[in-house]
Amino acid sequence: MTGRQTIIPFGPQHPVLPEPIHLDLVVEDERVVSAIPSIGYVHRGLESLVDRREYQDFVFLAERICGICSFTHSSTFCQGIEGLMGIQIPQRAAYLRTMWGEYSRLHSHLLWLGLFADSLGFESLFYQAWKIRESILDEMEATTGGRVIQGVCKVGGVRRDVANSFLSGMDDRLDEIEDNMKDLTNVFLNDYTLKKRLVGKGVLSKDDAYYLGAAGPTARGSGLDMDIRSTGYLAYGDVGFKPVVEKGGDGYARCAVRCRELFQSVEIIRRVITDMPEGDVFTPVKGNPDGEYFSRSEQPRGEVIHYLKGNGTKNLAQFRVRTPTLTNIPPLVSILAGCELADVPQIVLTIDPCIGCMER
Amino acid sequence: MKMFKTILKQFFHTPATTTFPNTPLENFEGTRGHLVFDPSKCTSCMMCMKRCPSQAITVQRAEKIWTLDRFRCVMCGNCVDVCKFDALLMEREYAKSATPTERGVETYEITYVKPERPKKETAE
Amino acid sequence: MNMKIDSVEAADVQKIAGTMRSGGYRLVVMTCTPADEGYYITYSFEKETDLRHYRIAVAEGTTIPSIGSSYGGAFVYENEIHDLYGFTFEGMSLDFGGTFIKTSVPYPFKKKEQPAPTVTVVKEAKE
Amino acid sequence: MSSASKSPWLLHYNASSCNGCDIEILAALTPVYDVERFGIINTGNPAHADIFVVTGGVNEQNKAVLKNIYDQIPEPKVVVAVGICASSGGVFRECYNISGGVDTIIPVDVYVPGCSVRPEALIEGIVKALGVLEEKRAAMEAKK
Amino acid sequence: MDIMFIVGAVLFLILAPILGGLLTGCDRVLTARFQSRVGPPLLQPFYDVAKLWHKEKAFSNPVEIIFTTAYLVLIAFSGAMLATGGNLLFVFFSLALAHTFLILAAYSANAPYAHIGAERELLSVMILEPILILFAAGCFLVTGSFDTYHMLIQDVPGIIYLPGVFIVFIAVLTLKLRKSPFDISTSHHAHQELVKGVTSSLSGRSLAKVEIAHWYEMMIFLSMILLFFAGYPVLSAVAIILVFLLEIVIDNIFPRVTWKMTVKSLWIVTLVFGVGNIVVLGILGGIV
Amino acid sequence: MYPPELIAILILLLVPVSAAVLLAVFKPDLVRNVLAGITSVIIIGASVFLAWKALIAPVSLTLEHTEWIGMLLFIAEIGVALVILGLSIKYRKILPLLLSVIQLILILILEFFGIAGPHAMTTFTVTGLSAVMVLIIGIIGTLICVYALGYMKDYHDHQIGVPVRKRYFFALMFLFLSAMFGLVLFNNLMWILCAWEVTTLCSFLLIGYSRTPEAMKNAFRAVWMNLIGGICFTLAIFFLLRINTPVNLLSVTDLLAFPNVSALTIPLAFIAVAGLTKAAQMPFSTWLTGAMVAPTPVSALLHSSTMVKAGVYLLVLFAPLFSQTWVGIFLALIGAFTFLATSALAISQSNAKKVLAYSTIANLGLITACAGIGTAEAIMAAILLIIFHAVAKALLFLCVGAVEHKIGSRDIEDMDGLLVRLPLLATMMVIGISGMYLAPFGMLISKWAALEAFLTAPLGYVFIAILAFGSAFTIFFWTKWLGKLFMRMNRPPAEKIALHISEKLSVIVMGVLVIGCCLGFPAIITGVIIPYLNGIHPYFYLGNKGFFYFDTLVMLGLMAFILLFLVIGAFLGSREGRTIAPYLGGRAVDSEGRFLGSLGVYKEAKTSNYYLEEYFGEKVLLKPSWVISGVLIIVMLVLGFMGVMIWI
Repeated sequence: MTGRQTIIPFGPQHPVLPEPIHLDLVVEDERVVSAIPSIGYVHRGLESLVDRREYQDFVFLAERICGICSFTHSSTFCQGIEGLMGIQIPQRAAYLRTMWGEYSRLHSHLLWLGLFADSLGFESLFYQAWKIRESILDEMEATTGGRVIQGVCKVGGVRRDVANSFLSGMDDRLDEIEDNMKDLTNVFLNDYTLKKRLVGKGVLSKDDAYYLGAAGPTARGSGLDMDIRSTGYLAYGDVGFKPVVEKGGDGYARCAVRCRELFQSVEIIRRVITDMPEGDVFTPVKGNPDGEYFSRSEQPRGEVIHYLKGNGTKNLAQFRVRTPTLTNIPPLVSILAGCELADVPQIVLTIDPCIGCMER
Repeated sequence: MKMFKTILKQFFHTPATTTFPNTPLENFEGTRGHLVFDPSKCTSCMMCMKRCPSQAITVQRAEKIWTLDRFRCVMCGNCVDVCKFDALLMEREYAKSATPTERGVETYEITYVKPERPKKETAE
Repeated sequence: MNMKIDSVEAADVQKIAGTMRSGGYRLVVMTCTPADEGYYITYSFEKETDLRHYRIAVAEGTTIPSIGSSYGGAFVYENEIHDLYGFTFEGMSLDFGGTFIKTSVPYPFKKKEQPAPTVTVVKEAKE
Repeated sequence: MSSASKSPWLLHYNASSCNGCDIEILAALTPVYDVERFGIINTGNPAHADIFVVTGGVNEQNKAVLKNIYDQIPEPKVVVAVGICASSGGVFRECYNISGGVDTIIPVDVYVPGCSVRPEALIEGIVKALGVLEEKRAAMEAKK
Repeated sequence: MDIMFIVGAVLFLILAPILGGLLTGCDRVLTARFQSRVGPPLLQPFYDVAKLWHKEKAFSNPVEIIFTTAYLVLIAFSGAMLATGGNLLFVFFSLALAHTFLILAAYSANAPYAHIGAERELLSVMILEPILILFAAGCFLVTGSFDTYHMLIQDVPGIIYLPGVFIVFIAVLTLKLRKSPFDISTSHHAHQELVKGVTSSLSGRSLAKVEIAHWYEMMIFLSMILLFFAGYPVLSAVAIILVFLLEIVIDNIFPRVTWKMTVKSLWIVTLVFGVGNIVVLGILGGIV
Repeated sequence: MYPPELIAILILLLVPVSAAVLLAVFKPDLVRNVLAGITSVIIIGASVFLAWKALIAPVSLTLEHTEWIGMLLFIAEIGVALVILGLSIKYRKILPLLLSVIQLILILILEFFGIAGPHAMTTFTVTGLSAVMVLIIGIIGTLICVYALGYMKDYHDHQIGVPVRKRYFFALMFLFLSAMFGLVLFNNLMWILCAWEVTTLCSFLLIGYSRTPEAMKNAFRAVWMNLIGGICFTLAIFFLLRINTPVNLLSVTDLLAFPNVSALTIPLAFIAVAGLTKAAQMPFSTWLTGAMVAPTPVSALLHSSTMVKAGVYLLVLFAPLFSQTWVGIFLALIGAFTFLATSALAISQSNAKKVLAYSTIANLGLITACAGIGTAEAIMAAILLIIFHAVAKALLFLCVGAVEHKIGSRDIEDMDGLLVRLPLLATMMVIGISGMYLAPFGMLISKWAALEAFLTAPLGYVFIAILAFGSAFTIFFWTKWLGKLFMRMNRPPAEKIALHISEKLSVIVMGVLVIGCCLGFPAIITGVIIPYLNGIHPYFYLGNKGFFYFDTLVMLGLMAFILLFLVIGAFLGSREGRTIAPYLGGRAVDSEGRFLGSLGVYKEAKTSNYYLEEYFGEKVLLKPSWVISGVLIIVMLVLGFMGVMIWI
């Protein structure tokens, strides 16, 4: 009966959404009949700035596509320019980028776990996750000088080196962080009530995930072995990377993927620190980029693609970003239909939406 | 239920909360807090203005004026990197907030005096 | 990483998408970029590590067949290209009607008389 | 200090920020910074809010939302523009979709610089905003 | 009516909000400590209400002023009745009426979030109703009267006869105090999917009234624990403190559940323990 | 000279019939209005007089030469059976046909081969219970007829295509009143059976008034279910006649005074079934919900406040007998179960009339439960329920009917903001709804009384548990309706159509009656119910019991005072302040209540109530309920045949 429908404008301003996205929720009782997203609240048009900033300075702008995945964006952009110009960055720089990339994955996943707990009304778990995240941010700040926007990547390498003495101290601090994370993920993965809320909610089948274009943990939660890190860019080839895959396809599986990736990231960081090669962190760059390049890397949220097109001047001719959240929107639309209103926040969050990324 | 252990642990530990703002926070070495300008070292080369990604810096070479809009500065430190004369520095302390009346552009008069070029002793 | 780009006809897009889909490829990205004449739209597909790019050259204002029937997730790219470049896609699985990315200038990346993208004149913040 | 400044409730809206400032606002709520020490609660509901925290520069779609939310907050209220984007448009000032800082749409009482804003800076800004809130309340009482 | 009763009622009307506010403050501090934070000052709830009281008069529908007033007055009235040893059943009916007014206040805003909050509040009233009636029936079976006064002057504490009802009572207290996992209609924290649920359209003074009413309500429900331990003041006090602590801990170790899970779990508990208790008591022929 | 009571009785029995004949003859609206108005005044006057007399002292009148009345009624009964038979043949309905044939045969057997008992029999008795019923029929019934005068005009304006047969309609309405008076005034079970059958016929014809296929289907369903009741009633008479005793068991007074209850279990079981069908208890509830296709005054008159009350009247009448048997316990269980099931079913309905129908069945279930338990407290609760339910429910039906004509829908979802759009009707509706379940209004007091009655009854804890959950459902569906009325509207107000004066009058009087009954409930208890109960249980003394405790009364008064104060406050209070838009996640609403949603489409920000269809829908609940209640009925009949008594 159409007379029994409630239409709820969910967002753009809503406590569950730190970022603006809008959903037109049509619910009956509390069952969602249809949920159509509407975006464009964060669209800035950043890609249009390439022709007024030099490609080297544009790194700082690329970094500000998103405040959470900032490091990956800057490194992907640098990687793209380096690809266009055929620059080989020093090994140490590659290792440092890998380390920071994994740190930013840690901070992003912890942030997500916190927000996810919050969306389930689990305040104390939210605080717990964010408390651990603060120690990750401390590591970031100590090594790069910025908490969430690191500003450390540079075409040709990185701007700052990290002292070896600091790196060796990092290992002990990682132990403590890992212990805390164990307590945290134990709750996420084993708590009875949380399981009740998560298992079987928002199921995305393997096929749907593949053909609707799911990326990152969303795809891996549905049993897809998809991770750009497997291609072995930066130092990932040296650390023996294997993607974390869960088969459930539901909210629990996606949560489990992220929980397990936390420990995987810690492992990678440990490997990178121990194997850190000595040497320069920066290769001087000469000339201007020309040609086309698809630069891909794995963000905490999935595969990000920077398309760069140079025309031999200091400014790029074209810059396009395809972010994991954008391609995770179609799966989101498909899993929202038929869910409970109370599950809408957690289902929206299971794809870990990063609207800032998505809309540039 | 699994949470019980964790919250119990929290309860018997001192809270993680800082005492800020009663005591200022210690920042890490190399934290980019705010930009400091040394008027006595600036040669008005304009590099900082050109390479600032957010156009927070303006240099008027003729008037010898260097201005910074703190409410545009992204603290990326690019200007510090490109400044060959060490006139710019990143301090660790964060920048202070302002009400509309307090808010303004920081203007500095460049006091740099081009040093007398040392006599070319080697020329002799 | 494969950067080889195959040029194809705009009318064949759906066929290619169909082949790719039945071949087990996933849609990675659709990119629109201005060319010397008109625009290129690049479709990238991937199966495991096999990345393939197909490119169509289209003139301004052309209507392009949508690949929504093969890839349900293509609508995000198609709507975006519609909103930013002004192309119309026929048969999108979810048509936002130009409200996917609402911009203050219509089709900001569309080529104008002067090649630079339109930029709103920013009022200088009060000093 | 009257009750107004002892119990400021926040409402946060991301106008078109990159997320950096938003997560730092959330970080300010978390154990290490714990702004609840000052009675600050993140309400998420305009009808309950006293302090409207906006991040990001204003774009086309957000204008109406910002105005709508601002109108729904009962007096006395204070608007805090957090981050350089909210203050002036920041790095995105020249983008075609950004029309400037928050003050182009609604009156701003306190600007907090930073990119992204550090939680300490945010707390400092909010404490400043409390002063403004106090003044506004006094003015409101006097009007009665 | 005894003069003592009137004194009791007046004392309740004055003391309940003060105690309730303090307890809420304790709750917030303790919760913060469980979350590794310092937390707000103890008197924070009072600051909040004082601030709300001085805010601008703004509403989405003017009738909400009268509805929230009615909610507050009737809750206070029920509390006063309870304090005078009045009729338990009538206390419950009066509470139900009070909640109806809160629900109507939420309905009257005609905003989706408030509306769903109202529906969920209604669900929680529905969940609560059976156990309250069973509680009253249990008291009747024990004392032969619905009057709390008779329950209080029992020689044997009521919990001996009504252990099942007590268990259910603690379970529904979580719902009543708007704590996780059963804070489906609104909660004291930023409530996620419903914004603030039933109170989301209330602001300023209306919200302050609802807040004070919550304090009253909390005191009403906590003081009902007395009925189970009547005649043993120390034991009662310990029980009340323990139950309150238990509720805070429960709040912190559970996520919120959906309304369906709330109804199912609480009604199963009610059916098993509540009805079971009453049936056993009924078969044994009551105590009278 | 006849005693004045007899004259009043005769007026009540004959005036409506004569009015019916006249109404069937005269066509002009004016004549009808005047005629109906005069008749109504006479009926109200007579019923008030009779009730007043009866409350002073129970009236008991014996007439001589009652044979010709009996004969007349017998002919009427045969006529009823024949009409149903004829219509069944015309519309090719097998089940009603079969049942009416059985019924006809049974009546004929009864008349010609029945063992005529001793004929020393009182003709009319007016006890407290019948006085209550007389007042309900006399006042509420006539008010509904008056309301119908205006309503039917609107009805035919709205229902294009339905043939206008107002003469037929009003004749049936008044005929029905006569039958109802007969039902509660006669003392002879044979005569009561006749009145019973006439009400069945009236109900059948009025449900099928519009002659649409749906209406006819539901009408036939109503008739076959009620025929089962009639047959059971007849069987009960058969079994009564077979009991060898010097007293005439067909006389209600004698039957009630009969000491050997264990011999009566079989007829009691049949009477119970008859009462259950008339009161539309599970599994017979569908006829009442189906009957909602009839014009609203019919629903109000027949299907909420009077005819269905005939069923429970019969049960309450025999409650003292039920109280000693297991038949009674099972009757009570069926009633309580019906209360639970239909309260739950009402949650899933959005059609206002259907909600009212289910709520009616639920309350009748509660009354049935009280009647089955049959203790003095239970009877008191039952009578209170009958009174309060009749007034509040009639008011609600009248409001829904009027609202339907004003806004063109009887869906609760369409009633949002009614308080702004139709202030008078909505206020009355609020009074009606509050009267149905909120403290300190009548129904709640009655429920309280029922609760106390259950607590002291055998197996009381079962009833308590059922009542506890049932009232939870009740709260749910009433409150969500109430909430709808208070919503803020951003829709254009309804068209300004003046309410017909007759509708306005009836609605307002009814509203006053609801409040009056609530305020006067202590008087009703002491003045009406206690004397009646003392007639049955001479030692019954209410005293300081529960809800009638002095302190509680004071509290109730205080509460009513607070409410009054709040209502005054609502009217006089300050409304200064700023109106802020409803919170829609930051979305702005335009003047028509719409916001710009996804895909660039404007959507209306609308809200709807919960209906919990997956738990309480008809599809889910009806069939299991039929099974359970069917089993309970069979067990009840078996227990009746076994003659099991309660030995507590």
